[in-house]
Amino acid sequence: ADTSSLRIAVDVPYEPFEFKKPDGTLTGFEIDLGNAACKEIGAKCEWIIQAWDGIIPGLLARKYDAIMSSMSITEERARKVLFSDGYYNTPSAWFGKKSIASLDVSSGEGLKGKVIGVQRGTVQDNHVTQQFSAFAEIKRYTTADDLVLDLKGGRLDVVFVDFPVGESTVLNDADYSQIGEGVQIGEGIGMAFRKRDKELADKFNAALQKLKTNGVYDDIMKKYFSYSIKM
Amino acid sequence: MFDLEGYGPSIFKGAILTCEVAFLSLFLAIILGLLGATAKLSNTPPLRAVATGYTTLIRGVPDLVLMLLIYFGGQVVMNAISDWLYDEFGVDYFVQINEFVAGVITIGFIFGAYMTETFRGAFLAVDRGQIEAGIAYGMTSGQRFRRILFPQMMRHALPGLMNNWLVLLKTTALVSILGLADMVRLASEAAKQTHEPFKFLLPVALVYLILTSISEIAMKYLNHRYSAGLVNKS
Amino acid sequence: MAEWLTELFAANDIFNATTLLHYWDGFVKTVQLVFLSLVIGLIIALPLGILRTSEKRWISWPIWFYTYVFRGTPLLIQLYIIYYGVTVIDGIQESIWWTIFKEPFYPALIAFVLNTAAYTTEIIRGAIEQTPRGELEAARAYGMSAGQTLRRIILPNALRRALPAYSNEVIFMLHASAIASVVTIVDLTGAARDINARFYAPFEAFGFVALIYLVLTFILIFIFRNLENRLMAHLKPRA
Amino acid sequence: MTDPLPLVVNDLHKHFGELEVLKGVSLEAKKGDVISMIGSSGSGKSTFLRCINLLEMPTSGEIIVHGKPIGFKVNRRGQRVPENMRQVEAMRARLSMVFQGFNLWSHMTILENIIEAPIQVLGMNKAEALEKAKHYLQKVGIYERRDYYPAQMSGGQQQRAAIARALAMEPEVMLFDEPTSALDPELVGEVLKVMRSLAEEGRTMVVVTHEMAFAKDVSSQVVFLHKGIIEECGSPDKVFNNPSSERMKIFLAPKY
Amino acid sequence: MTDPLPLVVNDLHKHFGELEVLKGVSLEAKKGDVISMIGSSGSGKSTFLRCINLLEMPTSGEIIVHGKPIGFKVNRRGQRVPENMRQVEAMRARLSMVFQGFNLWSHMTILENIIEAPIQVLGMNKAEALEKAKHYLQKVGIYERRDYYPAQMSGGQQQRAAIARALAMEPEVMLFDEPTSALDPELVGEVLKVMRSLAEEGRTMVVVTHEMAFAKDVSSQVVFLHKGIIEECGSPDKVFNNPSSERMKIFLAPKY
Ligand SMILES: Nc1ncnc2c1ncn2[C@@H]1O[C@H](COP(=O)(O)OP(=O)(O)OP(=O)(O)O)[C@@H](O)[C@H]1O
Ligand SMILES: Nc1ncnc2c1ncn2[C@@H]1O[C@H](COP(=O)(O)OP(=O)(O)OP(=O)(O)O)[C@@H](O)[C@H]1O
Ligand SMILES: NC(=[NH2+])NCCC[C@H](N)C(=O)O
Ligand SMILES: [Mg+2]
Ligand SMILES: [Mg+2]
Repeated sequence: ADTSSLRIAVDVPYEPFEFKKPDGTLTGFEIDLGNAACKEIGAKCEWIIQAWDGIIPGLLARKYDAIMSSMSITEERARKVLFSDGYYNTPSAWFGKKSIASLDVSSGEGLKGKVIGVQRGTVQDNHVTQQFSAFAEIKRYTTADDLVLDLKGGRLDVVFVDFPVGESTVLNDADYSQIGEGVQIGEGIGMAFRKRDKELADKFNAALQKLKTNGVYDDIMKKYFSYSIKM
Repeated sequence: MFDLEGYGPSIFKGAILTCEVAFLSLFLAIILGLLGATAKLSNTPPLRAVATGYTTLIRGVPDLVLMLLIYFGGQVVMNAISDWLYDEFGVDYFVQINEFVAGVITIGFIFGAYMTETFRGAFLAVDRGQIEAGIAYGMTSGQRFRRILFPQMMRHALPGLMNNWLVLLKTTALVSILGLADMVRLASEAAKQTHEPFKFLLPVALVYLILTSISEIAMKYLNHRYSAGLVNKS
Repeated sequence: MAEWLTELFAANDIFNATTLLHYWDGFVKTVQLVFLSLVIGLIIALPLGILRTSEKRWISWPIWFYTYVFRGTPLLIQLYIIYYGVTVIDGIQESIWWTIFKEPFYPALIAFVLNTAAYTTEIIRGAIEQTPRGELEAARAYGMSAGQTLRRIILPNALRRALPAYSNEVIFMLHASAIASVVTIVDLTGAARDINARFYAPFEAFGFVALIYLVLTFILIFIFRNLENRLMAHLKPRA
Repeated sequence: MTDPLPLVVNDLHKHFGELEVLKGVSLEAKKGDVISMIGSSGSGKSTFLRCINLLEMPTSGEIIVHGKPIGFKVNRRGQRVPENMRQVEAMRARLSMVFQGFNLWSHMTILENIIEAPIQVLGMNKAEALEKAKHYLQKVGIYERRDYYPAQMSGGQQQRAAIARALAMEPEVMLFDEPTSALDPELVGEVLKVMRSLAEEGRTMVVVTHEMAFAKDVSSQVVFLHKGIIEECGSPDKVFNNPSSERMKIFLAPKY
Repeated sequence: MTDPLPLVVNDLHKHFGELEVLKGVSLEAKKGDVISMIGSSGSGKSTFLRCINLLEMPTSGEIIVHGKPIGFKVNRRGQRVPENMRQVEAMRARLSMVFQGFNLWSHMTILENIIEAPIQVLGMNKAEALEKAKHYLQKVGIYERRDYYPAQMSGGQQQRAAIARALAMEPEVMLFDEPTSALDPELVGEVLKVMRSLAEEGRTMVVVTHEMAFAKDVSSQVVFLHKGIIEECGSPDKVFNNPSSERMKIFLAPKY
C-alpha cells in the first residue's frame, strides 16, 4: 500500500492512552507515540475515531490501515489481523469501592451476585465472560467512559479494565481502590494491520524499535506515567 | 455561558456536523425517494419489485440496526466488489467509505424508503383531470411531467416530506453510536468526562428542539406558499 | 428439522447454541421493553389526549408543552438524560428508588414510555378533533351529558380512527427500542453487538437480528390490519 | 287546556357577534301541530331550530317545553348560560332533532344508533329499547337494514334511520332541519312519505323545509322567516294563496 | 370547397373490454358549425368526445382534422396506438377541449393557466401569449381575476377561465363536455352566455350538453346519441320539433 498517507484507528476515550481534550483534539500516550512513529517512517498519519466493537471489522474493511488503540495481542485476534511487536504491556485490573476492597476477585464464588462492568469486545470482556458469567452479572459497555461513569454512579460493583485506565479514571476518586491482583492477559499491546500489509507492519516495527532506543519513547512515557509500561 | 467548561466550541462544531449530515442525507433521500416512487409506479414489474423490496425491508428494520449493518457491512461489500474487479479484470478501483459518508449514505438510504412512499402517494394524489387537460392541449409527456405532474405532486408531498425531515433530523443522533463526532456524541462524552449529564445534554436537546421548531415554522410557510391555489385567499 | 439445525451449527461458528441463547435473551428483552412501554404509554396518553383537547388553556397547554418537547428531541438524548441524569440526583443512591434506577431497564422504560406517550397523546388528540361535528351535535340534541358523549360517541369513534396512526407508532417503538443497547441493555440489537464484537461478523450478527425485527414488524402489521378490518368495518361499503 | 303546550318560544333573539340573526321570533306549537318554516337561505331558520334545543345559546328570549321554561343565568364572563345542564338535557330528550346531514353515529349500527339515546338518556332497559327500535324501524321501512352501518346505506335510508332514532325518544316535539336537502332528488320522496305519515298520526313537528309542496299539503301552520323576523304566518292556504307580505309574494314568485 | 373540413369522424367504434360503448359514430363539422350532442346518461357522449382527441384510443374508425387523418398502428402487444405521437400532439393543439370539471391547473394562476399551452405547445413567445390571454380573458369577462388561483374562484368563473384557456390555443374546433353540469344553477347562465357569443362569432364547436334550450337556440346541427349509435341528427328544428326516432321522442317527453 501507499505509505505516504496512513489512517490509524483509535477508540476514545481510553485515558491515558488516547482521549480528547475539551476542544476536541486528540491526545494521549499512543497518540504521541503513533505520531512519532509516523514521523519516523515519513508518513502523514490521520487518526480515525472508531468504536471498539467495530474496530477490527473496520480494519478488515479497509476503512483505515492500522489500529493503534491499546489492543492486546491475542491468538484469537492474530487469526484476523497482523500484529506489530508489542510496544507496551500492563496487566488488567479490578477496581471498585474501597468498602469492598477485600473482595475475592479471583474466583467465581467471590464475585457471586456482583455486577461487573467491562468494555464490549475487549480481552477483559472475554476473560470475565469465560470465567464468571455463571456467577455474576456482566454488563458490556461500548466505551470505557460509560463504564467508569456507571461504576461511580453505583450501577456497577466492580470494573475490569487495563490497569492504567482504571488508575487514571477510577482512582482519581479517593473512595475507590484497586481490588485484588492484576491479571496478565495477552502478550502486550501491539498495533494491528491487515494480514497482507506485512511491509507496513515491518516499517512500524522498525520505527517503534528505534523510538524505544533513542529515548523518544521514554520521554513520551514520562509525560503520562510515573511507572514503566515499556516492553 | 456557551463555553461549557471548554467543551462548548467543539460541541458547536458537532452541531454543524449534525446539520451537514441531516441536509446531505435529506438530499440523498429525496433523490432515492423520487427514483423509488417512479419505479413503484412504473409498468416494469422488475423495477416495481426492487422498489417494493427496498421499502419493505428498510421500513421493517430499526434504523440503528440498518446503520450498523450498512456501516459495517457496506464497506465489506465495497471491498468485495473492488477485489472482484481486481481479480477478474485487473482494475484497481477502490472506494473509501469514511464514517461521515457512511452516516450520510445510511440515513439517506433509510429515509429514501420513507420518501418513496411519500412521493408515491403524492403522485397518485394528483387529479387525473389535471393531466388530461395537459394531454388535451397537446403537451408532450415530458412537458406534462415537468409543468403539471411534478409541481402538483410536490404540493401533495410537502407535508409528508416535512414530516420525514423532522424524523430524519432526530435520527441523525444515532450517528453518534457509529462514532461520528456529532453534537450528541461530543456532548455525551463531555457529560461522562465531567459527570454532569444535564449540563451538556440539556443544551443539545434544546438545539434539537430549536432545529425542529424552525423546521416546523418553515414548514408552515412553505405549505402556505405551495398550497397557493388550494386554499382560498381572502 | 434437527438435521437442518445441526448442519447450520456445523457450517459456521457464529450461530451456535450459546449465541442463539444470547439472541433469545435479547429477543425476550426487546419484547418486554416494547410491550411494557406501549401499554404504560397508552394508559398515560389516553387521559392526556382527552385533556389536550380541553378548551381551558391551563389544562391543554402543559400537555402541549410536554408532547412538544418529547416529540421535538431525539429519543436517544432523552434516554441519555434519564439514564445518566438519575445518577446525579442528590441522595437518590441512598433511597429505595435506586433499586429501580440502578437497573438500566427502568430508565430505558421511563424514556420509552414518556416518548411514546407524547406521540400517542397527539394521535389521540388528532382523532378526537376529527370526530364529525354533526355526530357530536346529535348526541347533545338527544340530551346526552358531556360524560356520556365522551364515553359513548367521541372515544369509540376517535379510538378507531386513531388505529392506523397508532399502529405506525407501535412499529416505530419496536424500532426505536434498538437504542436500548446503548445503555447496556442486552436486547436484540445489544445481543447482535456483543456477537459482532466477538466474531467480527457484522453481516451475520446484524443481518440476523434485522431479519427478526422484520418478522416482528410483519406480525405487528398483520395484527393491526386484522384489528382495523374488525373495528373499521363501519366505514367500508357492504355488498 | 289543562295539558300544557308542547313548545312555546317567546321573542327569541340571537346574535353572532355583531350580526343579529334572529330579531325576536315567537312560536307556539299545540299538540299535533305541524309547523313548516320557510324562508330564503340565511334567513335564520336553522339558527332558530338550533336555539330551541340550545345547540346555540339564544341571546335573549324564552323557551318553554311542556310548560317548563328553561332557566338561564349569566356566568362569570358575562355569557348567558343555562342555569342547570340537567334540565337542558332533560328538555333536549323531549325535543328530538332530525338533521340535514343525518348525523347518525358512524361507529354504531342502525339498531345501536336507535337504542343508544333511549338507554343512555331515558334509562330505558335494553329489551324495551330493542322492542321500540323494531317498531319504529318497521315504521320507516328499514328494519331489515338494522345491522348495517350508516356508511353502508343510501342517504334516503340514513335519513329514515335518523327519523326512527328521533321517534324512539318518543319526543314531545320533533324538529326537522331541511331533512331532505342533502338527498338526491330520487331519494327525497321516500323521506317525505315517512314525514307525511308522521304528520297524519298527529305528531307535533317543526319542519324547516324548502319543499313547498310538502309545506302546503301537510302543515297546520306555515311560518315565513325573513332576515330574522317572521314576515308572514298562518294556515298554508292563507300563506301560499293569499299572502299579505310583499316579501312572501316575491319569495313565492316563480324564478324563471 | 378548397378549404378542408375542420373535423371529420368516420365510423368510430370504441370498446371497453367486452362493452361496446360506441358502435360506429360519424360526424362532420364544417367551419362555423355548432354541433350539439345530446343523449341520456351513459349513451357514450363523453367517450366520443374523448376519442376525438385520443384521450381514449378508439377501437376503430377514422379521425380527420383539417384534412389530415390520424395514422394508427398496432403495437407489439396488439393494441391500437397512434403511429406518431408528434402528429397526435399537433392535432390536439388544434382541438381545444373544455372539461366538465374545468381541470384548470390548480398550481397556476388563471393567467398562467392560459399562457401555458400556447407557450409550451405552440412555442409562442411570452409577450404574445400574455397579449392573447388578456384578450380572451376580457372576452369571457374575468380579466380582473387573472392573478387568482382556480380554487379561489366560483365554478362559473373557473369554467369561463377554462374556455379562455381553450380559446387561447386558437383552435380549429372547440370541444365542450357538459361545460355547465358541474355548476350551480345560478352560475350556468354566465357560462352559456359566453358560449353563445362564441357561436355567434362563427367558431366551430362540438358541445355535449344537457341544456336543451341552448342546443335548440344555438346549434347548427343536433346529434342525438343513444347506446353508442346516432339515433337522430339534423337541424335543431327538425330534431326537436319533428323527430323521427321513437327514442328521441321519449327523450324529449317531459319527465314529470
Ligand atoms: N356559528 C355562526 N357564526 C356566525 N354566523 C352564523 C353562524 N351560524 C349561522 N350564521 C349566520 O346566521 C345567518 C342565518 O343562518 P341560518 O343557517 O340560520 O340560515 P338558514 O335560514 O338556515 O339558511 P339555509 O336555508 O341556507 O340553511 C346567516 O347569515 C349565517 O351566515
Ligand atoms: N374507462 C372506462 N372503462 C369502462 N367503461 C367506461 C369507461 N368510461 C366510460 N365507460 C362506460 O361507457 C359508457 C358511456 O359512458 P360516457 O361517459 O361516454 O357516457 P355519457 O353519454 O357521457 O354519459 P353522461 O351524460 O352521464 O356523462 C358508460 O356505460 C360507462 O360506464
Ligand atoms: N481504546 C480502547 N478502548 N482499547 C481497549 C483495549 C482493551 C484491551 N486492552 C483489549 O485489547 O481488549
Ligand atoms: Mg339552514
Ligand atoms: Mg359524460
